[in-house]
Amino acid sequence: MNLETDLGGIKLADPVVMASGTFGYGFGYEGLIGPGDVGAIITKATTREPWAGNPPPRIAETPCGMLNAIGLENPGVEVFLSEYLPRLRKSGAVVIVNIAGRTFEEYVELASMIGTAKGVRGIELNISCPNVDMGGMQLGTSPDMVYKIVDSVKQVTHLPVMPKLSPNVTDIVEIAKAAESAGADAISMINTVQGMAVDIETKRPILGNVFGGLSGPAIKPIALRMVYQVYQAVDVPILGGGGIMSAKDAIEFLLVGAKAVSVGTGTFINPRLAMEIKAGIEDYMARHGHTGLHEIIGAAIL
Amino acid sequence: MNLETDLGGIKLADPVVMASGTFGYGFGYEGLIGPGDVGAIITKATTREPWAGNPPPRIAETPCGMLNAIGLENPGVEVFLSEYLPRLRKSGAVVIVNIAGRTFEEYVELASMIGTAKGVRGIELNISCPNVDMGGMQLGTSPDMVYKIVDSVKQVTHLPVMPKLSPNVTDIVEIAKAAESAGADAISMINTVQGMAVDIETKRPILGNVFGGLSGPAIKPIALRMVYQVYQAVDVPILGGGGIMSAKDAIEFLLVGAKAVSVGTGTFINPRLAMEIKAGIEDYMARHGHTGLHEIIGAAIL
Amino acid sequence: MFFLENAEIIRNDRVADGIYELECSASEIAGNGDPGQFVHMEVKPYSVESVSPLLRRPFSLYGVTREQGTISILYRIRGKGTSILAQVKPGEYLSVLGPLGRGFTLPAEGSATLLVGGGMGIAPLVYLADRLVRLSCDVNVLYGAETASELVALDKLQQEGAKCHIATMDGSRGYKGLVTDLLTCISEGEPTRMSTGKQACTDIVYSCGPLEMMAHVAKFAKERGIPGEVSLESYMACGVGVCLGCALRLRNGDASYAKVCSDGPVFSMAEVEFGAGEGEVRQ
Amino acid sequence: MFFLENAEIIRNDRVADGIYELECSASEIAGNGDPGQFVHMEVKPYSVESVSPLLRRPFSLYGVTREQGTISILYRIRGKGTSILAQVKPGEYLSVLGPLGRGFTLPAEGSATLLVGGGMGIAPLVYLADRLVRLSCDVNVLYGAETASELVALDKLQQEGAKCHIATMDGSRGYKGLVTDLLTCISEGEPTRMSTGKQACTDIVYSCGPLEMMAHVAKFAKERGIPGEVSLESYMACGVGVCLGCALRLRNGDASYAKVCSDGPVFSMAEVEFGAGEGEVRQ
Ligand SMILES: Cc1cc2nc3c(=O)[nH]c(=O)nc-3n(C[C@H](O)[C@H](O)[C@H](O)COP(=O)(O)OP(=O)(O)OC[C@H]3O[C@@H](n4cnc5c(N)ncnc54)[C@H](O)[C@@H]3O)c2cc1C
Ligand SMILES: Cc1cc2nc3c(=O)[nH]c(=O)nc-3n(C[C@H](O)[C@H](O)[C@H](O)COP(=O)(O)OP(=O)(O)OC[C@H]3O[C@@H](n4cnc5c(N)ncnc54)[C@H](O)[C@@H]3O)c2cc1C
Ligand SMILES: Cc1cc2nc3c(=O)[nH]c(=O)nc-3n(C[C@H](O)[C@H](O)[C@H](O)COP(=O)(O)O)c2cc1C
Ligand SMILES: Cc1cc2nc3c(=O)[nH]c(=O)nc-3n(C[C@H](O)[C@H](O)[C@H](O)COP(=O)(O)O)c2cc1C
Ligand code: FES
Ligand code: FES
Repeated sequence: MNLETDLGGIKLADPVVMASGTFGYGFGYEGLIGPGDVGAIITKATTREPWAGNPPPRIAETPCGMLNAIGLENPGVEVFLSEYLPRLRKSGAVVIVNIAGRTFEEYVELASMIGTAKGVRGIELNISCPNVDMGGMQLGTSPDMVYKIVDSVKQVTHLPVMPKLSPNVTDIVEIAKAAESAGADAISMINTVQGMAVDIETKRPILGNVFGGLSGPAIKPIALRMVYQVYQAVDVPILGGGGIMSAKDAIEFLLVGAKAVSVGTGTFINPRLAMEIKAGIEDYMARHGHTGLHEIIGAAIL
Repeated sequence: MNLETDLGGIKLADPVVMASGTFGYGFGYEGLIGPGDVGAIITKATTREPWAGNPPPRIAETPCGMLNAIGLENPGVEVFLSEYLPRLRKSGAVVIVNIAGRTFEEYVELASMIGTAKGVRGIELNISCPNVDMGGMQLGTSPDMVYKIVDSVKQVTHLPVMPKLSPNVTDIVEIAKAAESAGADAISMINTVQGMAVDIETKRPILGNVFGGLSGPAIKPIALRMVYQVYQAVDVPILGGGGIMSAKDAIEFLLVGAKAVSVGTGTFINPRLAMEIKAGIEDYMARHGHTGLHEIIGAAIL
Repeated sequence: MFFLENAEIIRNDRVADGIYELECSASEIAGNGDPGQFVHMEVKPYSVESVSPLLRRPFSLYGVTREQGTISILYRIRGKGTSILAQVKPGEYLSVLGPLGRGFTLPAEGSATLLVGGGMGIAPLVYLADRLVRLSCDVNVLYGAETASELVALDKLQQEGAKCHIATMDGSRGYKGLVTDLLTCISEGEPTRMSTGKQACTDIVYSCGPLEMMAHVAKFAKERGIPGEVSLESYMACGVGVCLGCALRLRNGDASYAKVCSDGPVFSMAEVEFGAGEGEVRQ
Repeated sequence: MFFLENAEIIRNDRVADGIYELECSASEIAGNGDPGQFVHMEVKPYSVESVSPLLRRPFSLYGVTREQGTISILYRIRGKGTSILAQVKPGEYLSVLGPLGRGFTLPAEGSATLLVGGGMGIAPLVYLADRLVRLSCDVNVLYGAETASELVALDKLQQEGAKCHIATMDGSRGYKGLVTDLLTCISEGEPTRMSTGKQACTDIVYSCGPLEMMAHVAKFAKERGIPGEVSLESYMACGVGVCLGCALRLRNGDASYAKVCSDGPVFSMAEVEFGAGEGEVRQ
């Protein structure tokens, strides 16, 4: 059975990818699952300078979901390149680096710094984090800006560039098309859906940041719908995810057109989920008589 | 204890409202709960002519939520006025009529027909149903069109007019402001979030219509966030809902600024939910020493 | 008229691999439920508040004991809801809404009736058979299952006084093959000697089970001019007719749909469009 | 080094109103868990797949039996997760991730130690006391609860050989009032005769419980120059340091936050900013 797939030039031995921000820099679950055990790992968002992130509480559970308002806490690209990347490189993992910035210039600078680093196979452009004041959501919600940022980043790197789309938009297809026409090699979707939670006893929002990003099974129907829509509208490959908790969920994303799937929140509940999903996809393919992933990718599109 | 509230001229004895499409025309749960037992009832969407609705399956369960793609099946306004409204009128219930159309003209015609009918206390403009090809979602996602439709409807009726906003937009505040400036008396939010479900065995979308509207607890964090945002931006009262399954959920909506709350999917699980919510709000207010709803409405806004 | 009862679970026994019989006290439903009607059950663990699975699950009335105020259902584990339901213990409580829907039309006393059930589709027919026997009808049941151990309702049917004719796919009991093959045997006078030739001596046929099975039964009945009814399934949200989620396109319907929950779940065989893929299969 | 174990529940007993003690087999965690570390437990009913409640729940190690390979936790029902957990029956399985976090720093053999615990905060201190007694330390525990029946860990502490000093809010056992009032008694030589004057004869203080309580203990320790540690809480998603969800601003921290799950849950009292409202209260 062949589980190989390709995200716009990023070759994966299997289609299960660790989503940004939910697997740190690859070694947080050592002993249970490592970066070499999965199709690829997307690192926690890296910014030009260190970011402190949002005040706590940063997490709230919601029905079949969770809100997070981490606020892109990270030590900055220099620490990433000197401390985290070398170890990842040694592991032989397929590493995709998620980058975020407050300005175009930051994205461009980050992309060129990362493009020359050894051991990186692709760049995921986080243009959709809803938790940052500047850049962040505003950026990912306008087709023009998405075009501009993808285009600028493409000019400074030879690495495959994969913008990660925000679901908090009226028309996801329009955004995806803008990304494609700017030369995006693949599209990653979806990031979290903006939400909030309230504590009725304290009469206060639960999150320190008031708003946070909703992830987990609750958003799966929304993510599936958006992948379905975008698959019909663009030709570049899609990394699909949002609420994947089982092989069944992952297969749903493949069927609506994702060439690979991302597992985020699910890892918190079952650290070995990504590996179990890979095995579950194999079982499914065997049961249905498929030998290659292309036989199921997009098969449910009417 | 005073549970009275006011939705832009629609006076309610208590803030719990039955959401459109989930309580039929008020008498489906006879013996358990009737239209007079709640603050108000919003009837199933009524259109100018009868609509057949979408092909089945129309329902799919999702994690902590459900998708529906009813497609606004209804017998048309004439049947509504002659068969359903008289009985509702007799019950003494506060009746708000949800209307939907494919064109501006249909909305205007519906609003004027309903405005002259006895026993209707307000009109909810369904400009957000994601399941209809024309009108439907496209309409509710453009501020200009929202302005135009609210404005046109206001010109033909003296009844309070309450547009129901779609959450499937980049900027809900912009839409709410357009509605307010066009003279909306209140704002109802949120309608369902567009999603889909896939059957991996048949490799087909589950819903006959492919896409459907997600409702239930899964969407509560999204709905709360939107009510919070809109409350800060407009002065007209908000009917808030999406995923309310308990008094606690309802209170969360009040705390982020809703003047009344709508119960939809929750009724399917617990037909008497609306009445239990009313009692639960009373308990909460007693426990926190509140005597009027205004003391809690918007109290969690920072 | 239906009721919302907080029903205490009395028994919830595994009666075959993956098949359970649940009995609970629900006196109003027991006092009012007719064959073919169903209950819409909350499915949650430990009587603890839960929003997953979210919706109620519909199950046909399998048995009713009016004196004791109890009802029972027969169900097969299919997904998350029924998996959880199978773990519920006696003494716990579940909210039950019912009796819902339009049940079977009962024939005149003393009629000759034929009931054709496959798999879990036997459930409503068992309660129906009970009622038919009380109406002094002649009750012949064609009962199909994968294998003998899944013929879980057989004892109950026989106790009620129904004549049972068995088909199993693996031949472990009765005829080997489709239960609908027994129809032919019947019409050819073999092996059940219910009828001879094309003119079956049956006044009415009732059926519930996989769609293909019911389609076959409907064709059989139509060819012989026997009236019949089937019990259908559909995804359901409200179960009471307000959400329009359980839509079913009927054969001679106008542009509009029927509601399985309130116009059905029992429909006249003549009304149902079996080829259309509408309505769900109960296996 | 931590492990993911599918742990069989051995006991899950109600030990007071709303308070439970759960023991399960998890040999790797039992073999490696130190006092102050915690486990991150899946909470689901009937061992049936479930995504609600979604996240794991963190609980301190309350007891460990290395020989038998079992661990125990002590918990109070607070919300949905703990309500479901309280219903789990022996013989069922739950996935347990652990041991996680940084536990308490153990003192030199024979040290004089003071442990101050309130409510469920006693849990990690009970395991700590056990270890301290094995290190031949003098172990004094100030143990506070609402009422006598909630002093559920008292027997265990006494069996371990710790000297317990009790405070209950309703005076039903021991001193009537806040457990922190006992600190003053101690420093005044009454009633526990642990020390005389301002110089308490305690080498190190450990505390876990409501934030205000820990703040008070920290102030007490600081005034007397005694080193001390507290165990804190926070909402957690991953529990292992990858999600940055459990952020806590430390007193002398630079711009960045500490992670309660992996930099803690045990922190030096000197580091913690008690006024800041960060970290959750365990009551
Ligand atoms: C009127 C009626 C009477 C029924 N009577 C019986 C009975 O007596 N015994 C029995 O075993 N089953 C009966 N069913 C089917 C039963 O409702 C489903 O098997 C059950 O809801 C599956 O729930 P689940 O959570 O285990 O499955 P899920 O995990 O939800 O899904 C598994 C499959 O079950 C089906 N299903 C899920 N929800 C529904 C629903 N609300 N309505 C119909 N199908 C659904 C779908 O085809 C789905 O693919 C009846 C259904 C209806 C509509
Ligand atoms: C390191 C650590 C050790 C702990 N040890 C114990 C212990 O030994 N015994 C004990 O009874 N409790 C302990 N807790 C607290 C315990 O985790 C919460 O009481 C439990 O998660 C509540 O779950 P719930 O679903 O019942 O409550 P929910 O319905 O989720 O919420 C009820 C309240 O519990 C709190 N809470 C919910 N989730 C978490 C979470 N993930 N982390 C922290 N607080 C949360 C919130 O304040 C919330 O308001 C510990 C927490 C931490 C972080
Ligand atoms: C705690 C947490 C932190 C996250 N951090 C990032 C991030 O740094 N960059 C990013 O692009 N997405 C981030 N995400 C979004 C996830 O990568 C993923 O897109 C989203 O959670 C939806 O998938 P899921 O439902 O499988 O979690 C984060 C999500 C969570 C839950
Ligand atoms: C089955 C179903 C039918 C609905 N029909 C309508 C409708 O006709 N008009 C409308 O404005 N909203 C309709 N809605 C949306 C609800 O009124 C409500 O806005 C939405 O379901 C979110 O609330 P909830 O989570 O409480 O259900 C429908 C929802 C459901 C589930
Ligand atoms: S299930 Fe709601 S109308 Fe039938
Ligand atoms: S809970 Fe994830 S970093 Fe602490």
